[in-house]
Amino acid sequence: MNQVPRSHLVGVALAPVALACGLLAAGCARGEAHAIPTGEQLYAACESCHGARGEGNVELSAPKLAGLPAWYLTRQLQRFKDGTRGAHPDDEKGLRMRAMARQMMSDAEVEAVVTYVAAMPDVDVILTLPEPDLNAGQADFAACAVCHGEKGEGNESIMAPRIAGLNDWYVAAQIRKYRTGIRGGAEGDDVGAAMREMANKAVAPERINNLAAYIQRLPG
Amino acid sequence: MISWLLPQASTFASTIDGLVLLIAVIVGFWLIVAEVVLFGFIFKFRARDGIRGQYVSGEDKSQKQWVSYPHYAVVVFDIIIIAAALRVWNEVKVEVPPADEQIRIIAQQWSWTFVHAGPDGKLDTRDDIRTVDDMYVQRDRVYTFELHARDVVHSFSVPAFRLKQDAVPGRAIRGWFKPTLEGTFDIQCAEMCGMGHGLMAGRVHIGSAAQYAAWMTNLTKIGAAGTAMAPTLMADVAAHDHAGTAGGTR
Amino acid sequence: MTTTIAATRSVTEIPTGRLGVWWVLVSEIVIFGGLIGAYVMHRIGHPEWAGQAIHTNIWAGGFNTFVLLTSSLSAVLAHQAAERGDGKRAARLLRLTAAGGAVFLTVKAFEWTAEITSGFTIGSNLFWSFYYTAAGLHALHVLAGMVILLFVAATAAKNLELHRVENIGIYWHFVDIVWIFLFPLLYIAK
Amino acid sequence: MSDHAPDATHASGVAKTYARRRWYRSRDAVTSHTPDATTHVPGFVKKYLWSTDHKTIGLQYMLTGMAMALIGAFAAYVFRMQAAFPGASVPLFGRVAAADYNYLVTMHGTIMIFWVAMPVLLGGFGNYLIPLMLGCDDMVFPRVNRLSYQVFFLSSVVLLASFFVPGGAFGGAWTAYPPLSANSAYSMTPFGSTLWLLAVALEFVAFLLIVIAAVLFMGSVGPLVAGAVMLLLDQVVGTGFYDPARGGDPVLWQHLFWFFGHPEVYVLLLPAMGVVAEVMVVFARKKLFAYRTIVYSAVATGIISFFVWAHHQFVAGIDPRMASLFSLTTLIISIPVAEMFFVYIATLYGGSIRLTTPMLWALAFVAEFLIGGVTGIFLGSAGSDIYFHDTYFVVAHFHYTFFPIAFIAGFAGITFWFPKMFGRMMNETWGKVHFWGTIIAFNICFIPLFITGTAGDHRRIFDYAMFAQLATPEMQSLRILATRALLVTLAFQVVFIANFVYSMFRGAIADANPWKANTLEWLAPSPPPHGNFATMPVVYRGPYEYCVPNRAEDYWPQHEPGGDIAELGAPGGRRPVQQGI
Repeated sequence: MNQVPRSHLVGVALAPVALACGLLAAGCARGEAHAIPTGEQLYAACESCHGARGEGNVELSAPKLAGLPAWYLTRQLQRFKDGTRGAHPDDEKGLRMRAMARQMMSDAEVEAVVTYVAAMPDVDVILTLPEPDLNAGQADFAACAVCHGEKGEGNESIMAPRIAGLNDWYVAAQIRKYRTGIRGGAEGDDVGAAMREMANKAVAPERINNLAAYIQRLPG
Repeated sequence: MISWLLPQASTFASTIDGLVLLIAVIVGFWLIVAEVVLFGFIFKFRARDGIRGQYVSGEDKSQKQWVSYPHYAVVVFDIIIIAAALRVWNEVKVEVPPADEQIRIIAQQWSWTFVHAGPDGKLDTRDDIRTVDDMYVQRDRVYTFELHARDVVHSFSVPAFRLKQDAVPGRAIRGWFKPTLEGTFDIQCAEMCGMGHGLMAGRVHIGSAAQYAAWMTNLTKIGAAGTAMAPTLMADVAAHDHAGTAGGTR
Repeated sequence: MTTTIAATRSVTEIPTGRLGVWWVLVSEIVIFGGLIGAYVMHRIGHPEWAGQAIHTNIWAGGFNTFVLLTSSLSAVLAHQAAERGDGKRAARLLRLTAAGGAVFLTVKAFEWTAEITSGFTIGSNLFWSFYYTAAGLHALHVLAGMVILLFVAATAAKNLELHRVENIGIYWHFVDIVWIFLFPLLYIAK
Repeated sequence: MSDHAPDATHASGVAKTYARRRWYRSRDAVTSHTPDATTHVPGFVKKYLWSTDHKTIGLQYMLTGMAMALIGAFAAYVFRMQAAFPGASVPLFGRVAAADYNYLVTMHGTIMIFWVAMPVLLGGFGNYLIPLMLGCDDMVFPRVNRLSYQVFFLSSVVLLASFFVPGGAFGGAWTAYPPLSANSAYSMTPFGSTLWLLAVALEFVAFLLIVIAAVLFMGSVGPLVAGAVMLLLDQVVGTGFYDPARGGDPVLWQHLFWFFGHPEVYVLLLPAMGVVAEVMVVFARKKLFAYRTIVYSAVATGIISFFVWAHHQFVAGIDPRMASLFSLTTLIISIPVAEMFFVYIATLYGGSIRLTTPMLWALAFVAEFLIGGVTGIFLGSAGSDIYFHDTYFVVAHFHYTFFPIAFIAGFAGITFWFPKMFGRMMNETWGKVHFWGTIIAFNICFIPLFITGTAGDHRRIFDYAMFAQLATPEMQSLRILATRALLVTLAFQVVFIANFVYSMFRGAIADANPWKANTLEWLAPSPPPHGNFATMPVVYRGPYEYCVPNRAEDYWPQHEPGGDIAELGAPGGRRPVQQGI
């Protein structure tokens, strides 16, 4: 059979060789210099649940992240990783987040993704708890305001995060988890222990939803 | 063969390794024979000038025997392998020896919860010790386990034990193992269970009787808050943990 | 489409149209077989479903069985008429068959409305899931069969394509037979 | 089904059947078969959207399959890069999150089996070659055949669309075990999992419509279609067929899936073995050894394949005593399959082997599939499967079966029938470059995976950093080796694509029978016109009469009139079978 002209064959031959070299080089480079991806790239790991704008997803029990301060996000990610948070056998949702937090492999990666999330503009979330009594919520909030501020704006110096505008269902679930020790009950979690005490004192179980609904409506 | 790559940490690890070696020897031998014949033929009967192919229909007995005899060999070796495989299967999965200790394993997205029976050796009592992702067992004791899944299908796999069992929601699946080696080994989830499947890591810690007792004492101390929780509070959390997702989760 | 390449050829001497219908039916049998098999396995494992099955309307189901069987008879008669080359009569009988299907679906609609308003929906229990899935899939086949029946009747009335009368008849008998399996399994077995 | 075209014509045998029926319209009487491509050239739309020519449809299936293979290969490239270099940003993709990894492995599996192996082997070769080899002018239901491709194309579009929906593509593995696949709170892909299921269901419908798809496929896929309906209702309506909390059973799906899934392997293996047999006899210039044995073995394989499915579920929580039974049937199926391979090797005996590109692929199929076959014994034996289940050993095992089935046999077929399909030869030199590059790199890619699997590496693990015993540098270097070999394998496919495209337009002109083969497709012109043959061929002897003694030519086409083989003094001169395949 006829042979194809040589000049064409050289071109045909060079293409895969070049591609192979390129891909191999890419592979080798990755093997050695392990550059830290950008926060945006890292956030791909969070996006499936917490949403592209950090708006959260109630169906997956993923709270909104937008509007949370960097120090708090860093602290929580690290606590999920080391088992201070989300490692209680009864914390079904926390156990999911615990595995997810492992995707941020190094402190540098945690920092990068937190910087990205902290820069997200706050978003409004829909209310999920039915018919709350906001006056009762406001009354109970007085105890919270001591640390978290009148408008729920938070206070970094005493490790009180901004809570204004958080999802109502999330706040309610967290208060319940604090009360039972599912959150804040781990050994050596001082801030958590303090919060447990407050959660037990500040609000009666049947009034938790009111408080949570009130907190979600805070301007921050 | 596998023991070169991974320690044998349970009684049936060496049994399974032995079966694998047996199969490897049998099929390895036949694979090599087949490949050698194949490549031999390709070389011997390569096209050469002036030599024409032979006309062999392969329908006559005298010709067919060349595939029939290897074929009988396949049958014989299949029987040997099946016999060995089922013997091992029975030992590991069918015949459960009397238990020294009990443990409950609960899989969920994407963590393992282990319920250790505690000092009284019985499950579902107040001294049960629950841990997440870390399982503590004692060397040379027969453990029977009860495997549950909270949400989707998971698979409890301890390569060092050569043990694997799927956890199916709605079923309590029983099995056993007897650790023979002290140390810490990986627990993996071996069934795709969603986003965090690759991150669903656990560890099994095997210790001597003294070590085990020390672990249990320590765990009881630090875990007291979590495990001694009042049942009403528990129900409250469970109900509201889902209530938060009301309308979302079916 | 103006191709002159053969569309009918068969070593089995069966006209390809009929061959095609049988091919469809065999695929349908394994699909319904899988569904019914799964249902029977579950049913054996859940004797308590009998308590759900008493809420089905046996009279409506029985009447529907009667209607379907009757419509199959008119499909057979239509085939006979087509054999004789009487397209007009075949078309009439096919329309009658389709009417039987319509009665079947109407009864089914009332039956389901009653059941759903009494709170037995597709999600309420696995028995009802099977009930609505299997009967619903069957009803879709009835509906599709009716459309094809009317289409075939329209051409048959002009004395064209009379071989199709037999083919749609075969399909209609199949739909009938599936129902004969579903009726006792879903309604009668207590 | 109203496939009866008003303008259809038919062959004489059928005409007789219809002649007995008076109502049959007279204008359907016998007309002669005239290839009409010579008389008019259809426009683009007519040719590619509505053509009922089995060759056009076959090529469309094949090219779609090849395009989907590129997507499947890209997925493999991305997740292998992640496995080798976890956390790194993969060129052309970016950083691979856990969810990305899952949907990539899911899509790789789904695409390669349902959108590559099936369309290329069944839709492509089956469609293109079977009418030609049987000496027919087209498939039996040309318009249904056309519809099947349209449905298949739609299914591909649906599948690809699922990449772009909110939540992303489905990531619950190609086996889609519920409750993970049934409930979006677990899978976190509310739209992806439904689109995935829809696409797969459409794909099944497409293949149910191609009448050539084996009875094997039809018998096995039905229950899965029923299962898919139930899964769809679970996803969309909220029924609980697979939800244990409401009386359902997740294992039911596993039974339905594997009842289909395992016969599926043989649905694909048998056409691949057919392609290899056709290529081998031509280039060994040799009659197929013990033809009947192959036929019986193939039938036996098909039947037994319905009784082995639960070997995928040894550790899935089924009754352990059932495992013994399925272990037995699984090893039994190795008997006919081994027999077929012995026969293939025996066929080479006494041949005159020409190592052309298609022949290299065919021989490689035998050599590589043997490895896939024997490693299957480890998995079919219940005792050792406890350890190997869901490890990379399984991955390596089925790639040693499916790569030969879908790609090695596929390349054998494409390089062999290319002159028939396009009327031009492919370049042999570059064909061999492609062959050696692919085969060597393929082995270097998967042998390390046998080792990592034996050391306990589980499948679908996004990052081994969590597992102390797997995160060792030795294991990682094996993973990196496999990934680099994969890159080389992929790079060499560029040679094939270039050779394919170049030869299509500029290759040497091929005559009707460039390989001097016996079967009927080589009688038709290259490429054959719509309608295939000028006159319908008459078959005089079996397809494998090569090197018949006392005959000048070393081949003897089936359609060539001539004496009895026994008269020519062939040893054991049994009368050959008087039919095609």
